[in-house]
Amino acid sequence: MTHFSAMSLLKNALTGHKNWREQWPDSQPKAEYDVVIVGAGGHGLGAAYYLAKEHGITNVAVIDKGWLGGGNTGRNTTIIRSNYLYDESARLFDHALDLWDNLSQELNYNVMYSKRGVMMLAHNVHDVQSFQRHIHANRLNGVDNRWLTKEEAKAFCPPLNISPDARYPVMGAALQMRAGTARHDAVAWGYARAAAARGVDIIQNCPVTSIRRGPDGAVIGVETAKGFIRAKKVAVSAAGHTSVVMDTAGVRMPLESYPLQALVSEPVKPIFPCVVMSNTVHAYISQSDKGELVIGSGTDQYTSYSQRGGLPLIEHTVAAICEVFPIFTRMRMLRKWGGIVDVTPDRSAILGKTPVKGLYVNCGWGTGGFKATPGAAHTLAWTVAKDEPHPINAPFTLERFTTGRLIDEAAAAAVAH
Amino acid sequence: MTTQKHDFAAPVQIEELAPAARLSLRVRPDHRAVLADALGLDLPARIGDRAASDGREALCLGPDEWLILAPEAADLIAAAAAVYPTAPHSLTEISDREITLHLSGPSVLDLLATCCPRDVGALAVGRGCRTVFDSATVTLWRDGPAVFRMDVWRSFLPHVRNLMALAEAELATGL
Amino acid sequence: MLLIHCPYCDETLPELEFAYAGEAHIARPVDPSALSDEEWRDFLFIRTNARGTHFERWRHIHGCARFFNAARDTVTDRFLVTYKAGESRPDLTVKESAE
Amino acid sequence: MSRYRIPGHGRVDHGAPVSFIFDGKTYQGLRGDTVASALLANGVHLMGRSFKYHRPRGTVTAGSEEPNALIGTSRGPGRFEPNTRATVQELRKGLVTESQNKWPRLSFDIGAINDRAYMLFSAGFYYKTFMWPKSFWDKVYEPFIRSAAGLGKSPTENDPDRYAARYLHTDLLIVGGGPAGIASALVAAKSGARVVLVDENPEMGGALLSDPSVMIDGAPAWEWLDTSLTELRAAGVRLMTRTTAIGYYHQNFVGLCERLTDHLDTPPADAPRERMWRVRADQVVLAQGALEKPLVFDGNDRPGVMLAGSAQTYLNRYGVRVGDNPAVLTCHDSAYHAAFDLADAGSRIAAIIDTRRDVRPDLTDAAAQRGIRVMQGHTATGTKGRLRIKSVRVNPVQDDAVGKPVEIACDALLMSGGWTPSLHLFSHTKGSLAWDADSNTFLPDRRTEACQIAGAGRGLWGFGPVLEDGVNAGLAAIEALSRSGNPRDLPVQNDRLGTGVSHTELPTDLSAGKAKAFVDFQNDVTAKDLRLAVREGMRSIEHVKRYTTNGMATDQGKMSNINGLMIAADALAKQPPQVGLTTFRPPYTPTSFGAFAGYLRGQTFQLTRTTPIDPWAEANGAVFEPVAQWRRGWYFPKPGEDMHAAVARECRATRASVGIFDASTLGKIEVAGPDAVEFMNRMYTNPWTKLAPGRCRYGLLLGEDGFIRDDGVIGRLSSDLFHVTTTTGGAARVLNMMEDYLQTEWPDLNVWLTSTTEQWATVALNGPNALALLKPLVEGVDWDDFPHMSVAECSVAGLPARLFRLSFTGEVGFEVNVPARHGLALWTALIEAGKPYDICPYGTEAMHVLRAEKGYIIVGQDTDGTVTPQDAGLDWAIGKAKPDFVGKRSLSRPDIVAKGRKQLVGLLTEDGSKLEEGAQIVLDPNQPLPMKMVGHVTSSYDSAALGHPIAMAVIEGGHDRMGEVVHIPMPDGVRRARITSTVFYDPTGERLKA
Repeated sequence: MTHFSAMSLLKNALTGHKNWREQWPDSQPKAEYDVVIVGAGGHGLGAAYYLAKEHGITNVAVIDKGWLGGGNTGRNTTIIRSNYLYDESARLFDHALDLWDNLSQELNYNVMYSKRGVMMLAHNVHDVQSFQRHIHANRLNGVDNRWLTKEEAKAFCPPLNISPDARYPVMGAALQMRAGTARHDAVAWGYARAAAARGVDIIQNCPVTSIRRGPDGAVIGVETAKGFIRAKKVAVSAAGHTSVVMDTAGVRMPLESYPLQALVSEPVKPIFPCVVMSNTVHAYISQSDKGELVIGSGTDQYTSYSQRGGLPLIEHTVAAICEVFPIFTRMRMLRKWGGIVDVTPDRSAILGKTPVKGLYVNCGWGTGGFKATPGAAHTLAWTVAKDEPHPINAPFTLERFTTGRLIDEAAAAAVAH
Repeated sequence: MTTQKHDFAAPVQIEELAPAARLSLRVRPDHRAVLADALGLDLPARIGDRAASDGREALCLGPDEWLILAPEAADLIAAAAAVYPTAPHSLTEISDREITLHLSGPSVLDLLATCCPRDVGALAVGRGCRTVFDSATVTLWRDGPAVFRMDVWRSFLPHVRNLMALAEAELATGL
Repeated sequence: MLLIHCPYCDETLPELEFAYAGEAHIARPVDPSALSDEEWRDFLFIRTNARGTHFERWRHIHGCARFFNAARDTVTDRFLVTYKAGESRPDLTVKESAE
Repeated sequence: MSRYRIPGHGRVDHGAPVSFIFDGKTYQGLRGDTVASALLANGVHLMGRSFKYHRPRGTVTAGSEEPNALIGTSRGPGRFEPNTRATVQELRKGLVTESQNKWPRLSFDIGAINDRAYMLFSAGFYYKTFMWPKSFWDKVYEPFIRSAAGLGKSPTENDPDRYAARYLHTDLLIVGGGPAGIASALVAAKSGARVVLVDENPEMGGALLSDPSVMIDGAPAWEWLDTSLTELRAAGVRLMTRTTAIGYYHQNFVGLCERLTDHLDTPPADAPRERMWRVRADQVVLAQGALEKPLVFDGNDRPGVMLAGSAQTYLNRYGVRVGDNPAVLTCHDSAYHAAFDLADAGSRIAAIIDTRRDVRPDLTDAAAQRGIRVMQGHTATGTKGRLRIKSVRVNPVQDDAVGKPVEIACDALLMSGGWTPSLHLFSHTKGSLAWDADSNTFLPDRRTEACQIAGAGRGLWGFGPVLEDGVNAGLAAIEALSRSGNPRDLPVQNDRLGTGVSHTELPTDLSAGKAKAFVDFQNDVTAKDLRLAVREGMRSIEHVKRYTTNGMATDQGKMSNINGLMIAADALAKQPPQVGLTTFRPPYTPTSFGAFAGYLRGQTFQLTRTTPIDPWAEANGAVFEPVAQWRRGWYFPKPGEDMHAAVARECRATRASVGIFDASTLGKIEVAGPDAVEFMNRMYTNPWTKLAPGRCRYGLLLGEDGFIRDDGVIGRLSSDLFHVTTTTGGAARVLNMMEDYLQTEWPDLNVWLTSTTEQWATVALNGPNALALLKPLVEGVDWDDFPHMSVAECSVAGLPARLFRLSFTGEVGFEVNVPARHGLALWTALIEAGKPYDICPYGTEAMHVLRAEKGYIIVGQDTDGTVTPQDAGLDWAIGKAKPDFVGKRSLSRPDIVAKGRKQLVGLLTEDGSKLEEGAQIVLDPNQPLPMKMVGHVTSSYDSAALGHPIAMAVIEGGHDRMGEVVHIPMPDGVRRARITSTVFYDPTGERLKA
């Protein structure tokens, strides 16, 4: 693996960039692996990387039906934060945040993790109560998150409209300063390159058609478009398609897949210094390094795998942005796209073991999967390697839907992830 | 009730009508005839169809739901109560739940097309429907090619009127 | 925006008049107390989440207000058929839409 | 007269000069000009700077696909927009424009040093560096990258303009008003179908506007165009210009953005700037034509280098010659016609450089007649000129061997790399494309929607074939509408048919590594960037695109996608379809946020519901708070009072005498029918069978998961009739939930639900004097049989009423429901009658305090969707004998019956200080972070009645910890609080019995 640095860039520049090598090979499947990971998004590639790096398990394949990073990893609005209410969530997302902090250096790939601060707007008394509850809980969990008056919020994000006459006046905001954004593609590519360098096979354009189990019920491998691949362990990390894959192993999941849309504006010079989320009006916005305003929408009402989504939702999302940031009505939408998000009944992830021996799952992130990428990948690798829960992912079991021990952030705070 | 002055130059005229008795009738189809007799009013079976007789009007809104307008409610309620034992039903007065707008003028379909996603033009004269105007559920009665009544839940009315005011101004510009 | 045929109004109308109401044909158990925790979980939470033909419920919330059933292809979002609440799952072997 | 304008030529109005400003300088143009055509008429080619290298750029195209000529446009305060395409913006009086992404000025831009160091800024360079030292990313590197990027400046003022929206239902929507679209419309209109024809340009005609030389149906092109449009208007076809089909959604739902005022000198007041049309069409014809491809060679981005077809457009449509001696570089016949038209208009064509050895003799002859030198089998290997092209470097190519170069002087270079069918909308539908090896283009294949594709969009070339195809598409569409139509013959004379070949980079004798051969002009993506991406392992076009940003500029890849694909495929030694095509995504061209927002702005952004009593509250100085969709009176401050003082006074007055409260927002549902009681037993946790008519009961509603969803007092008016009240926010949700169970689980029940929330206005009276105040106003109530928790139909203040005796304050209380139209009358009557008792209107905040003093919960504040009845201390509300009710089964799940669940309790601080709502509770305040939290404060108020603050909280095992002390660590120190009952005031309920 060529080490990336300003030096290597300069050196290659002088030789016309002819000597760069491929960042990961286009592998063909071997007959057998210790671990097969289904889904080559940030989560799956990351898990492979940590299996190799921290557990010495390098006979690993990451298999994807399309191109790596082509799913939600490359389709989300790249918001990263950890100011969640419940201890379980706060620990998981804060663990991810710690990993984000060094990810560029760790992977020798600049994922452009930008600690611009994520500000969540309170528009009514209920929001204020709920955010205060978050802030207090975060403080005692050692997670940074503080209350801003509406004037402080305006100072932090000048385009913000704090007029009391607004339909949803801003009453204040919760700010997590450590939070921010990262370059989504770079996360997938960085993990892919680092994993491949440690011997992991990345097999693209190879749909997994089913998971096969042996007579004792344990996993023995996966059927794919390129034939059967034997595996001692299989970890499914296929986002919106997880329930389809798990079904082939006879595991029915508490998941539903919904279309989620996002859009960007034409690029402009720096105008928007942070990330702002308003769950009351459903507006999520930041500005990319390229200058585009990156705007997230809510999910459409019906389940779907079409990656399309409808116009009315986009109209409401853009209207919400214009309501909170009226200076943007003359900005133009450049591009709108859709992803498929898998949602659990309590809107928290399922991360770890399954009833099937040798089968592991990482799913149910809803609209909040990107921010968890390193944390989910890191703890999943642990669980796969040791066949036991990591203290941080232990609460995120399938069993909780039987026992009733849900981790319902949304119900608890009406806060979308 | 504020009633807007007629302006026959305007592309649309919007008036609030004075309140009349309005009732929601819910009854199983097999008891429909009994109630029709009791109320002295035909109850059409097809959703969207209307019937009228001596000042009373009925609009079928659902398989077991009729909206009934009348000069006053009391004797309708009494008449229905009389057949309740044989034809159980629910007849609820909702005279004050909605306020009715009278919409007319050459551009009335354009006005409705600003916020009604369904093809209102396809609603035949003499029929009606429950639909949505922006985010407000409304009941539309088409009384003529360019004449509608719209029942709007009381608290939604200011929002509906605000939107209609924007549309009126826009239509007046001819753009 | 989808176009949805309401089996009660017998009209094909814009999605904005309707509200999605989750997977269809998940009947509430007659005697929930007789169910094991696992069976109750399945009723509460386990969903088919079909990729392809999905049986689901909609409500004509801004219309006749009826709940009804639909079979929709979740890959194309196209409705294959809609039918009244209480009617049993139609046979779609002919209609089954390929991806 | 502008030097490059040809008097009388084109479709502009030569009698109507329009002046405008570009970068501070005033220019003259004509009515009908775009900013680009007017600047070109003045000899100005330099219009912008590129994204990364800040290279000087001129206009490449004459349409909405323009990647380079992006300008800021403005019309007074609040009316500035960046990144406007100069090729689209029509001139209007007083239009002020400016170039972008340059400093200090367009002709001398410091940022252009990036261009010198371009070897460093190779594809994906930023992934490889800026990592050390770590802290520099946020502080130094990222700010640098950001300020360098971004093209234009964002608006900074609120936009005074309006935006509109309209639904449109039609039989046939035709997208594209060129020959194919018009031909479709002509045949479809005859069938009587409702037809809508849209085009993004200010006038219909498409390619006909750029190429008037053909004869159609015996008439000159423009004459045929006029008569055809007249015919369409007469047939009732809706012709929409300046209207872009931005997106093609499910089931022929198409979004159109109509630009209404940006071209007007002075728009009418109230006129919306843009309107979003939401079209539902039974059939759609896509006739979007084709886009010309640039050629990829060193220096192909120099101002003056533009597409040949665009030069032809500037000439024929705007009467503008783009140069005095342009050279032409092509691999397609079409460019010859551009050359001929310009030559005939007085330009001296420096040369036609054709990469092909063999060219149709009729073309070379026609060139010879005009004295134009044709260099067949030649390539271009470079251009010169700092801010405008001065010469092009041309070499012969013999079997891939590039020969000696010659310099050819020119002041413009017109290039044509062939044509690409415009299939953006088609791919929005996920319709599949098939690669056509002969034409080296993708053509439409499998359709997913009810649509036809016509004309150049199907790879056809020449007006004859395109018109015929348009006719056929129109016929196919009306047939699909089960209407009948007749074919129409539209013969074309002197048609300009043509073919061509296609290239990756043009062959060159210079080191490819040094060449700046641009593929994506705006994003400065060169051919070698694409090859580098492939070398680094990017094998799918999606990866290549994302790694290089090719096709991600504001032209959405219209100029660059196909060239990028061809080069990537070449680098991978694959066929283009194996490498794939990046999906086109809506909108077709960048579309203003305002157009999407439409009417949903300001006060019409989302509805605000108000009660019949709201006008009184407004007039009496209420401060309001938004609750769900409603606005409610929060408190009623007297002059000089702050919130705290007002709320304390309202609470005191209510407990001392009587308070009045607008409760109209409470949800109300009439549950009627013989099975009403059975239905209530199944829905609510409580038992209802024994509730006598005329009595009320507190009802608790769970979700099937066992958690509290809603609550409210429910009155039984008769054996078959219940008056259910819900929370303000829960009204719609509860009714929907009830209908769901009734319609789909228990259709056998004879019971019906009707929302009466807005039928009734509800006024609450509470306080020791409430009864005394009310009694004289009430008729039809037997007071001897009207205890607490009773309901009666009666009259109050002469109004028909439903009177509830209940209390949410612990005082004697009533809720008077009257028909909504009388709500205000009732309120004022009670205020009047209450004067002797110093009646005090109170708002939602006082209501919260008063109920908290009694330990009554607010669903959504003291519960949060994870709280069971036991957790909330509401076991008493559960009908233990009932076999089942919604949510019952979930209450016996392992974790729900487990010890240590968070339970609702009261809290009193030891130092008498007020706790913060949301404050977290711990048992050991001295533990390190992260602390083990056992609960949080759900409600906290200063209690005027008790003289000290009170709080409610959920605490693990709280019900077994009565009297224990817990700790609340706050930033400024730890509070100690003792766990108490939630009932702080009048625990025995004496006051209710009054």
